[in-house]
Amino acid sequence: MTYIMLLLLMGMIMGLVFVASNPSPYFGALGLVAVASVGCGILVNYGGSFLSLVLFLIYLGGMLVVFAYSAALAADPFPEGLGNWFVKLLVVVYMMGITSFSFLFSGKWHEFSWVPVDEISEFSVFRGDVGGVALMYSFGGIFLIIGAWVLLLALFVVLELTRGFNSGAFRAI
Amino acid sequence: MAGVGFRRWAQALSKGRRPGVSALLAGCRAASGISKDTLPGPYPRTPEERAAAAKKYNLRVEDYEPYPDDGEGCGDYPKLPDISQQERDPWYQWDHPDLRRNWGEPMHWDFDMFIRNRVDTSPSPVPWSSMCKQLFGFIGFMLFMFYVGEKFKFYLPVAPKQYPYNNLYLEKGGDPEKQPEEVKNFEI
Amino acid sequence: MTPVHFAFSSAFMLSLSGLAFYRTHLLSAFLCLEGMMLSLFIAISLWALQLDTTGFLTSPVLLLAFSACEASAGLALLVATARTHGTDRLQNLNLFQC
Amino acid sequence: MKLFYACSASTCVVLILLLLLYPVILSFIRSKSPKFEIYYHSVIALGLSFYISMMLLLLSLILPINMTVTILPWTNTDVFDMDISLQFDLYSVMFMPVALYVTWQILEFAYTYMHADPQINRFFKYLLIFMTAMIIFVTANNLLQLFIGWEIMGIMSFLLIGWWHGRADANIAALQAMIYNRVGDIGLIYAMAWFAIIHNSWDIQHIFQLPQNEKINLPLIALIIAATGKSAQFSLHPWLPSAMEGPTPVSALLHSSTMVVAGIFLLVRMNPLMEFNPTILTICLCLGALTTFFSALCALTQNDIKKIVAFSTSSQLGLMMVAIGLNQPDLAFLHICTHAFFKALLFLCSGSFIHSLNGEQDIRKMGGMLYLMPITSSCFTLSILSLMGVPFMTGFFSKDTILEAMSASYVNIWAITLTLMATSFTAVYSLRLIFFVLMGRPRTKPVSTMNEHDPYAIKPLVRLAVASIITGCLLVHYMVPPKMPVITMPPILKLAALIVSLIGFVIALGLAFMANKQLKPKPPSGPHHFSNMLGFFPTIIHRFIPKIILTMAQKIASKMIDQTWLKKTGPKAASNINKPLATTTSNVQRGMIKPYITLFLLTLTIAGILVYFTIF
Amino acid sequence: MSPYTLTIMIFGIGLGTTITLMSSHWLLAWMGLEINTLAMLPLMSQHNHPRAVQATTKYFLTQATAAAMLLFASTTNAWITGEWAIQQMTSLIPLTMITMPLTLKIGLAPMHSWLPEVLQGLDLNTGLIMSTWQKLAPFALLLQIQANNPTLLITLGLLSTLVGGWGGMNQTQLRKILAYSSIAHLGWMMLILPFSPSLTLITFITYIIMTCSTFMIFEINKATNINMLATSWAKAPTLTSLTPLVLLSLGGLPPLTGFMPKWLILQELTKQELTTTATFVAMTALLSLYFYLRLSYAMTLTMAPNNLPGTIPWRLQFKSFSMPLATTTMASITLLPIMPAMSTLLKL
Repeated sequence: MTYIMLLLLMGMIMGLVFVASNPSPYFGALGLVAVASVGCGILVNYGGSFLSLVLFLIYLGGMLVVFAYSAALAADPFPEGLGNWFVKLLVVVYMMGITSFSFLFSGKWHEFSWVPVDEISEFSVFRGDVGGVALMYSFGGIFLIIGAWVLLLALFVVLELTRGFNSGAFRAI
Repeated sequence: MAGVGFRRWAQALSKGRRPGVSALLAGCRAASGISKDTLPGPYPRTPEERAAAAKKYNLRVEDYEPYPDDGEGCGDYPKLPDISQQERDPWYQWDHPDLRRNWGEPMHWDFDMFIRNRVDTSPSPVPWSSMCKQLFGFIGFMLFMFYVGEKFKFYLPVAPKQYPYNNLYLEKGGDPEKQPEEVKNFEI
Repeated sequence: MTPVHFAFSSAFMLSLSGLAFYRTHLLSAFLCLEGMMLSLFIAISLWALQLDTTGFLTSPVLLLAFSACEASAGLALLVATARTHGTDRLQNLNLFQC
Repeated sequence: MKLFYACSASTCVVLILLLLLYPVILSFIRSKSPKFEIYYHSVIALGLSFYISMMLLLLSLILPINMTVTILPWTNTDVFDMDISLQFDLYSVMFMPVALYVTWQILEFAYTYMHADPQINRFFKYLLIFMTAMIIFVTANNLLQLFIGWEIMGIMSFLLIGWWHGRADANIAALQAMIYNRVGDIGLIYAMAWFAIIHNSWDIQHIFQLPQNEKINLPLIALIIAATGKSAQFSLHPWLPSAMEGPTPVSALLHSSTMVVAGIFLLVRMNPLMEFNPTILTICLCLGALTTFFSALCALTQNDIKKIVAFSTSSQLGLMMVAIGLNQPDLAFLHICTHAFFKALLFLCSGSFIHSLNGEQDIRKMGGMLYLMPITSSCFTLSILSLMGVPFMTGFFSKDTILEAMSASYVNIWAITLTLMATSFTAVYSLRLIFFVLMGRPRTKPVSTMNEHDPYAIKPLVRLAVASIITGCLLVHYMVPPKMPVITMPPILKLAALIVSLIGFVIALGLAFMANKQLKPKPPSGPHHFSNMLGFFPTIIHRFIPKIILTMAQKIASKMIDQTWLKKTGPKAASNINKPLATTTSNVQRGMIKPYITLFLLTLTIAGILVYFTIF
Repeated sequence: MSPYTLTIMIFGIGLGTTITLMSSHWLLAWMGLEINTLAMLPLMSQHNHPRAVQATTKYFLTQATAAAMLLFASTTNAWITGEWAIQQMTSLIPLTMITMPLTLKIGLAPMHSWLPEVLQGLDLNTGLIMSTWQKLAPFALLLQIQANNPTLLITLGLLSTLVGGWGGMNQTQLRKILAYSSIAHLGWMMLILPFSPSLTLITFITYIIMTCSTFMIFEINKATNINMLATSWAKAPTLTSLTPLVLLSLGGLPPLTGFMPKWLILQELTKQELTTTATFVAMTALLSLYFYLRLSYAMTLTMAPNNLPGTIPWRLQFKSFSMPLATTTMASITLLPIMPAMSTLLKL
């Protein structure tokens, strides 16, 4: 368990190192996909399987499709992946930075172990996260409204931003 | 400097051309300080430069003498004699009677110092050193005499001195047996 | 500092520095932003899960919603930028030097 | 009874002030007034004020009380109270009628003298404002009040000397008066500051009651400097003869009878402070003696009639200063009062002569006035006799008393010698005046426009002449001397003043007759130059000091400090420092997004590191 | 932009700020900020020209980064102390971390660099919202954080006043100048924040009033750079004579309103025995004063060469609603006398 968890955490960090070290958007999106899936694994390990499902669905199913589409929009004729020396350099630099910081902040990590807490499963059919998220529909009504509203707002925002192609555009898509 | 300003003014007025007015305005602008085009030029070294500078300041070449080139920033400004306006002829028809000067006449570098209610350099009937000697001699003599007078003060008694104890009868060697005559002193 | 804490902190800071230091494409910047939001999502979920405050578990979902909004707005801006500037390269966004 | 006195006295003063200011205010209200309106109002106002002040005088003779009346508080702070308060003692109560009387006569006379002036209304307004200031000054019981009066007098003097401001000489004279008086003002301000700091009060009576210490010499010397400036004592005297550039009524009023005595009056007021201070008294004595001698010396060879009279004024002021130095302020004050009458008369008569001779001021070009203007000449003679101290004229009572007090005191022998010499000089130049102006044949230009038909010109002279004869006697009898006068003295001392005057008179008579003889012409000698050029004092001082100051101003203040250092450290430095920084700041803005977040991250890192290391 | 969308967006801006203002929980505060930013974007790019879009992008990036950082800091705080409430921040590192994004959001030096450029891309109305209303939410959060680090805030404040002064000196663009003036003012607020939050609030209120009037004046004159100000005498003569006063009030000259906060701040700093800081910051106010004076000079003391039709506009009626302008202008000139009342009210 501990090893898997550590591996997953490492994987998250590595993935973000890759995203941060400025590859082309294609590879960046790929890195983000990797991080998202690693994140799902972390959440599952922690006992948040529903949240992990949500994350997986939204990130992989929803957003990354859009991102991939956008990456196609902003296509790079010569995509820079890990093969590029600059990206490699940045990866090395970031890795070194992370390592040094881990020395600074680490303390007794070798004694650490993870146990999924999961106390509620004793009393409940659902895992705790399912019940918790479901609270949004009862006690968190206001949050629900705000969330819904902000999604609506985002719709308008997007429309408003991408409308008006006939005014001041260099190129029309 | 204001001298150049005056000249510009005079030129502008005499010619009555339009650029003259703008030159006049440029002269007015210099009120806050010396503007660039009215600054004195560099110190003249060759005779030609001297002649040019003299012409620039409306002077004859033989009258023109710049300030010594000691880095005080006077440049080619002419060193005019230190003569105050009191000395100038009050009856001459000056262009500017208050200042007793003519248009286009170069200004003294310390012009402010020699206007009529400041330093007067006009000659006096008695030479300066003699004046100083006499005045300070007089004051010194007076002070000395006051000092002397303070040492030896003036006093004229109007009555004989009076002493206590019956005019110091005993102390002056009077006869202690005899009763001295009563002396009445003023109470002080 | 626990390993999880360290992991999501460094993940966040990595994304931030990725956003800050060298960017060619606007889209990469948005990707980094997404990376930041992802690490935040994980952080908040793990906090709630670790402390077993199940009531707090709504917040990661809300966060996800908001980050989705943000991402969509960002992509819309990307589109708008591509329209007005012809490209999404960040070097082109330099109209305000004076 | 006291309350009654206080009320009536302050009412009188307020009435006088209101009356004097009434014509001034009138001219503010009415935009255009007829030409002589202010004049009529002024004369009436002055006359009424004189009678009111006489009432006050009578009141104080009935009830001889020294009183301080606080009218209303001015500023009351925790540490420093100041009230508007008036002082009614012998000095103020007696000086007011004298000054008002003299002013009244001079104003009436000024009508003849100034009637051609287009700004005559303003002239009278100035005179009235001056008189108001004088009343404020005389009655003040508060140093600030006193200072206000003092300053207004100074300003009015400036304005009136420069009355004919089209003439450069008048302007220069006005400037001189202003500058010399400012030196004196610095003294007064210093003294005020000292009293405010040390004694915490500006109330004069209060200051007197406080314990004195050694340091009191400082403010007293400052007061002497103030008096020196205002009363034209030696070293600050040159403005007084120059002030004769003003119109003659101004000279008569301000520069002989009233304003110039303000300095002496200040010392008289402050006398309780210096009563037991021999150093200060000696300084006063020596200063006075030097002034009286020097001025008399200068008067000997002058040819301008007004200059002679001006120097005689200066000389008499020196004599008053001597009286202060003798610790006899009452005698000084008596001399102030008597001097006002005969000196005003002297000026008015000379003004009359000058006016009649079309502005001729040189006594060598006068002569024979006795036949041409008999009344004026008689008044002139009377005033000169009074000035010389001829027995039982007005001047005698004060001048002779001062000299007696002097010779009976234990004082500086040289001061006495100088004063006696000055007294004989007085006789000399007085005789010179009479001889050249009144006697002999007329040396004027043939056009003679003079007449004595104008009552406005004659009446004031006659009134002042009467006053010059009788007031001395009156004043001496009504003034109760608080200080012990000299009772007995040997005849030689009693007659000393008369004797020296007589000697001077006789010598001068001989010399004057010699002037008519055709002797071998000789170039003027050194002493003649010394006397004629006012001891070279104005020449040297007025050239030397401005030259030094202006050279230093040019070289140090303007060239070195302003144009070089201040410019370098001020504007130039500011722009030099800020320009690169401003450039850098705006150069950060390249229009790129990267710096925004990079700067943010950097700041965050630095702050985080700093905080981290301060915690751990 | 259609009025309906405009309504929704303005409602969104208002809602976002309101949520932030009323929240005591970091997450809710963050949500408010996000809504606010999102709703602001269409307003900014409503003209669709490249500059507007670019400004929008820049604004979005900085604000999103700041919001993420804010949430990250509060999450860290929660991981360390288990506390989400805004007013219960105690741990120092999260405090520092949370101050930074907030200062980035309001545009304090050295995180200021987005503000002038973003403002330059907007029209004056949006710019007005940007430099007043948009600062409100982060500012409220800053005010609510207890136990601020004084050294950090003073450093940031001093830097901001300096940068605000120096940056504005070199500018001819009015919106950039106003951005720098905003930076300098915020510097003053940060300077006094650790000692007297009520004073910060006073400063903020006066800043808003003065900035409103300035923006509206420029809007009426349709002026976006200094040269365009020179023709304002032909457009609104009365306003032309009032504008220098408003500008000098921004500069903090007595007896105008702008003097009040500066006066109180200097006094408070002196009371805290920070005389050196007070002197320094007073000196830096001179830098800002320089460009305000330059604006006043260009506006009132110079006269642009004008052809005859150019002198007409003052005859035409203003279509704009001038009540807010009149109110704020008067308030930014004459409010100094009510200073005691204001300070008393805010200290209650």
